[in-house]
Amino acid sequence: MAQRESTFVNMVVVLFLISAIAATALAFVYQATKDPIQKSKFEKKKQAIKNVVNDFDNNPIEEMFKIPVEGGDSVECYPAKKDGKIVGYAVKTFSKKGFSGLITVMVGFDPDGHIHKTAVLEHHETPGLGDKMQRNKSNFSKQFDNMDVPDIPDKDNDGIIIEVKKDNGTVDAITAATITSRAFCDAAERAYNAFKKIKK
Amino acid sequence: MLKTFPKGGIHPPENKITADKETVTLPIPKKVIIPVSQHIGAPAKVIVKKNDKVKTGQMIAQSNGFVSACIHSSVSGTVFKVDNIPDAGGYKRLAVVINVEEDEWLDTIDRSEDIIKEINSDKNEILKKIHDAGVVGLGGATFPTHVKLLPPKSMKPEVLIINGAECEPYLTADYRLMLEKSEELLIGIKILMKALSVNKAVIGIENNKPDAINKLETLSGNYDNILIAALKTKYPQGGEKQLIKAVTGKEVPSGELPVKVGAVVQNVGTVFAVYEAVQKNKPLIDRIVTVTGKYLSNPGNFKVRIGTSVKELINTAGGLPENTGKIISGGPMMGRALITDNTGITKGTSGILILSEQESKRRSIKPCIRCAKCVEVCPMGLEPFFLMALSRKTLFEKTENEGIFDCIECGSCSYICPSDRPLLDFIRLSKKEVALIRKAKRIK
Amino acid sequence: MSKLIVSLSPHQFGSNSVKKLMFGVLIALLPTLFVSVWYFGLGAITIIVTSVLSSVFFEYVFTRFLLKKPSTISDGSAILTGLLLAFNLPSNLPFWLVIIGAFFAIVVAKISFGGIGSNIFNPALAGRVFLLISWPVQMTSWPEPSPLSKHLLGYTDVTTGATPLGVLSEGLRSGESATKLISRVPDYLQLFMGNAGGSIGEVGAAAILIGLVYMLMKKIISWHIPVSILGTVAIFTGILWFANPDKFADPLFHLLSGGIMLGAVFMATDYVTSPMSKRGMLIYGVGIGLLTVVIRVWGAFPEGVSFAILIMNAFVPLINMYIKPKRFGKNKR
Amino acid sequence: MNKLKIFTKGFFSENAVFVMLLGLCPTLGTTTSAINGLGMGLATTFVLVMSNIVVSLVKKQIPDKVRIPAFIVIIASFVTIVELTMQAYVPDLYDVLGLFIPLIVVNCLILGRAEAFASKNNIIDSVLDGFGMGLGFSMALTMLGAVREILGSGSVFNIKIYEGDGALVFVLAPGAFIVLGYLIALVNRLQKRKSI
Amino acid sequence: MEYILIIISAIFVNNVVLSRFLGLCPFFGVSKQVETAAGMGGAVVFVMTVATIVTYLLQKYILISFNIEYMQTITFILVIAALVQLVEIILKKVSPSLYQALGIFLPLITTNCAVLGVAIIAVQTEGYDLIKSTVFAIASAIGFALSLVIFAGLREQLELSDVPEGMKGVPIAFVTAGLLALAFMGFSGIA
Repeated sequence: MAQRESTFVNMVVVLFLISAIAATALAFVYQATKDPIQKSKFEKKKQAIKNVVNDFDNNPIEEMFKIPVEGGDSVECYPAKKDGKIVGYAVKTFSKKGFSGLITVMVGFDPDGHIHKTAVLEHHETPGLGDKMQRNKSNFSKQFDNMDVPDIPDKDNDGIIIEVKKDNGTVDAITAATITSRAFCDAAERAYNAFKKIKK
Repeated sequence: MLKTFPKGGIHPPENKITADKETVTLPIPKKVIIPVSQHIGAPAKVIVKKNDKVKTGQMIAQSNGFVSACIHSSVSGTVFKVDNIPDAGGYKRLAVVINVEEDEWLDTIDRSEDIIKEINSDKNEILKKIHDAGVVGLGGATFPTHVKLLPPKSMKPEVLIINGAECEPYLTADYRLMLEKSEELLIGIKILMKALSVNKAVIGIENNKPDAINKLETLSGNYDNILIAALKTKYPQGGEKQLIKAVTGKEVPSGELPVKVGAVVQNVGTVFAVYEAVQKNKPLIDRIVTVTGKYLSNPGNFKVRIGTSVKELINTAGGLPENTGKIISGGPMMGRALITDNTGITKGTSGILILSEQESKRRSIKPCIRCAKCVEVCPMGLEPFFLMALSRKTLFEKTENEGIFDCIECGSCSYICPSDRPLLDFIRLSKKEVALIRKAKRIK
Repeated sequence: MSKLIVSLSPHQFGSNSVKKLMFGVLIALLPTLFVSVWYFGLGAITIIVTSVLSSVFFEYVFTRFLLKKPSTISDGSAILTGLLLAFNLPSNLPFWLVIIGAFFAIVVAKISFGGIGSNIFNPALAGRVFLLISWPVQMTSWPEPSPLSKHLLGYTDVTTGATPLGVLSEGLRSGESATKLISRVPDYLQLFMGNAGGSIGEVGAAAILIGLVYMLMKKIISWHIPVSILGTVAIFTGILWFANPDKFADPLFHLLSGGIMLGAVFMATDYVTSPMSKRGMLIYGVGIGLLTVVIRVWGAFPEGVSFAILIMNAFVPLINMYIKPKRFGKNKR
Repeated sequence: MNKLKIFTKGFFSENAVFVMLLGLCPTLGTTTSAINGLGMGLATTFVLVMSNIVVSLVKKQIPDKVRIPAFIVIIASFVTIVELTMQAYVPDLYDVLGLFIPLIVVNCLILGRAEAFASKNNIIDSVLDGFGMGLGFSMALTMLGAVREILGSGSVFNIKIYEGDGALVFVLAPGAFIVLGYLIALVNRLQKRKSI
Repeated sequence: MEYILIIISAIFVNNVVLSRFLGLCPFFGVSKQVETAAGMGGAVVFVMTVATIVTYLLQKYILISFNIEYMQTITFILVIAALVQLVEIILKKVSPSLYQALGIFLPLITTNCAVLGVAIIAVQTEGYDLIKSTVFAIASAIGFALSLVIFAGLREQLELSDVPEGMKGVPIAFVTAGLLALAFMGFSGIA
């Protein structure tokens, strides 16, 4: 079979056919992967919540509600329940005080106000410095595990409880990354303030 | 503040060993070799043949074209041969060899020591006499003087600048001349001013020659419109364009003649030759040559007949030292290394410099560290390191835009380079290549 | 008569050599060396010795066996790179990091390009920035300085402090006023003498200025680069300070703190990586000054001199291409 | 050319990255670790093989003048398929590779092979070519990723090799350029030695 | 202020070439001379801006409204390819001089992943609106042009120096790019 001539009709027909086939094929693949994609996104979020609160059996993502915080923003709050009983809250909080851009953190609370665990969701901090707030990179975030927030004294009476030691708080800052440490505390504090509102 | 050119320049050790040595007249040699091309331009046409008898001062080759100069016999005797003889650089060139017999001068030449102040010749006569006497620039460039005195009609000379800078280390010929022949110089200047119809002349002298400045300053009181400018000692102060800039503050545009800014420059040696040509009818048959070098036993300034062999001159100065490495015709910065001492003094020989082997050795070339010292010292505002880099990678065309033809080859860049890179060598190479490329283009 | 040597003019050469120039710079660095040892003691000595020795070693090995060229260590440029690298490091840096830094400086930033004269970026600074990005924690913990008389050849105090610029940068981010912050760092006389935290060679403006005067006198460098850098920093920070003294520190603070002095006098003036023409040098200097202030005031790094110089190093070929020296006989347009 | 040579030339003598310098953006952008490099390499290989197959099958049907747009549509379709599939089944890798997955479409390697090889050869050779080139590309990416991971984080394929942090630079942009530069120099050297 | 941040970020902090690894083929391919680099830079500024505007509109008014976002890759690349052709034809007719200057670079731009990359970043990753997308595209392209011209200057200088045999050409170009990227890291944190 010889090469098809480059006549106008041929070109249009061929291109159209190829595009049509491609579009059909893609539509098919899209349909086939739609549910798995949804599911994997959902699982990811659920995993993030699971990482920071006690074991639950409900679907916190469906029960998510928003809590307004200072500055006109709001944070997302995911209640975790087991057998219909609240076993904790995961608060998706943030801080704008980071070195470069927004830091998003998931903070899990036990019903009594203890922080259960924390997990950094997104950040753009300096590699090797600020990114040490991630759990797998240093022990910094482990300080927040089981932190008894209501019992922390506010030494300098500035109304802020979760602070680094430099600011009269209790948290050891990451070496050479005080700013990121402060931002992390800021995010946790924001989550705690939101949590207090839930409790009311 | 002393006048000088504003950009670039270096200050090498002056080494003016012979500054205090009065000029000594060298005995007449037994044989002279007189090349017919001792000037820039067309070689002169030989008008004598073998076995002809010639007198001292007799013309033996005639100017052959507008830019050319006449050649005269510097001795009396018999023409031994007219032949191609290797010159100082080793190239064979046409020369007249004369065996000396007696010292019989042409009667037209006034050989007395009397100073003739009165200028009787008019402008045209002056020009003709200069032409007939074969006067060329004695600073080293050897450009025929009468041509320089006839600038293109569109440009009008305004000032005559006399180059007494003698910025090359070691050389003292001009200095001695200024001290010993001050009066003649001033008359020569007057003659040139008349020839050029300018009413201002400035003698530029570097301030490492205070006696010369003082003497000329005192004497110039008797002459109108001749000024002395003391210049800062800086090489290449004697470069034509640099001197004009230093004295007048004007810059000769790239690729133009100095007369574009109204300046005509003549070397002091030339001025003296003009004096002799016009007032004494004496053609250019001798000149003052500094024979110098740190290891020479009797360095000095000598009045030498053109054509005398370098060997004879060196012998008078104490003979060639054991450790001789280089014999240089001219100064250490722009002079040419001779391949043999068996060659004649020409009109352009301002000095013979003997360097020891130690001094002659070039140090090994190290990588360019881009210190920019060559850019700093280049009096023409070029970037020698860049020209060399381009030329090393054979990107010759590019050097044209970088102003390679503005280079006056003063050697300041090679002198200053801490990595001992032969910058000027590569610039010369590129100049040659670009000239070839230009020529090829023209042929197309 | 032995054979005459024939070569093209010139026949006489200056007494300058690369070696002389490099050792000239080394001499100019002596006061700074003294200050750094005075305040940082044995730590400084360890770093300097490690850095110089490993730089020379890498230079020798890689030129001889990889480039297969004759060794260039005798010209002193590797010693200089090593010393300048050391001056840009904190005095308690582990010695193996110093060796890695020297490796990067000499092998990656210099020998890979062809050795002395061919490199594009300042090797010492490339090494320093490489270390800073790679090991930010170790590179930003600064031991407190204490005069030699106090620590008597012991290692410097383990307590680490912040550099004046670090204090400023961090404080401003948490909303404190510049005036208040400056009162917390050593006063200007202390900064001038070198009694402040920082890299071992960047403290002590006085010693660096002595070196500058020496190099200017010996005509090793010209004034253009240091003056244009320092001038630009002074003017730019002056304007900012004038506009809002609460948010910006005053020019004198900026000039005396951090590595600006060391950078302007010894790093930016590196022959190989700076422009060739005087006007080019001025543009280069102004660029470094502006970038330094921009990075210091708005960037993530409290100190920006190293980056500013490296960035302007990259502009040098363009500067050389378009900013030519004024040619004789070419009219100004 | 025999089949073996068609298959193996992409490994070394015509390696896309080290020799032909094709597909540099994903090469540098995704090789922060060996596993990421491998992932990107395999994704590219898939697209390369599939587009080679399709192009080789339909080559006679496509008029010359619309060759390039047609190829682009074919390639883009497979890229989208890879994109959706990865999103569904390996979401973590998808997140890491991010922007560079849709950018496979402008990887000159793929269009280059379609144009230079598949449109001129039969299907079996085209598959072999695609596989060879793709594996060579994957190999290069894995190698680069491994070196960067070792130097930058002290591990390879997430297995710790030495204690402590590596030189972070190698995980970041500057390190990518520098490591690739030296790898290319090394490959050049080896190749030269081989040819002598 | 927001726009200034976008501009600074796109030119210096997240430079397309030195930090995002986009457009590397032309970055290494067309950087041997400053003049051609500047020409390429100009062409990219032009195409990238137009491409981002067109793809933005396409995404917003067609792909999203018809819920066929999965067609993004395929439509974007076709739009860019068509656009480059169109620009070439128009330039040829309207401004032959500009065509002369940019003409040879235009076909190369189709496979410049920076164009597609920036379009995707603008409409998807960052989710900018039309004006921000345009500003972002122009700034990114300027960032590309800037790094390209600097790099070309560096390579021209390297041509004149004695790079060791093994490092000559591509390897030293990469190392240089790496050091340049290292220097540009100084801008981090500005925006």
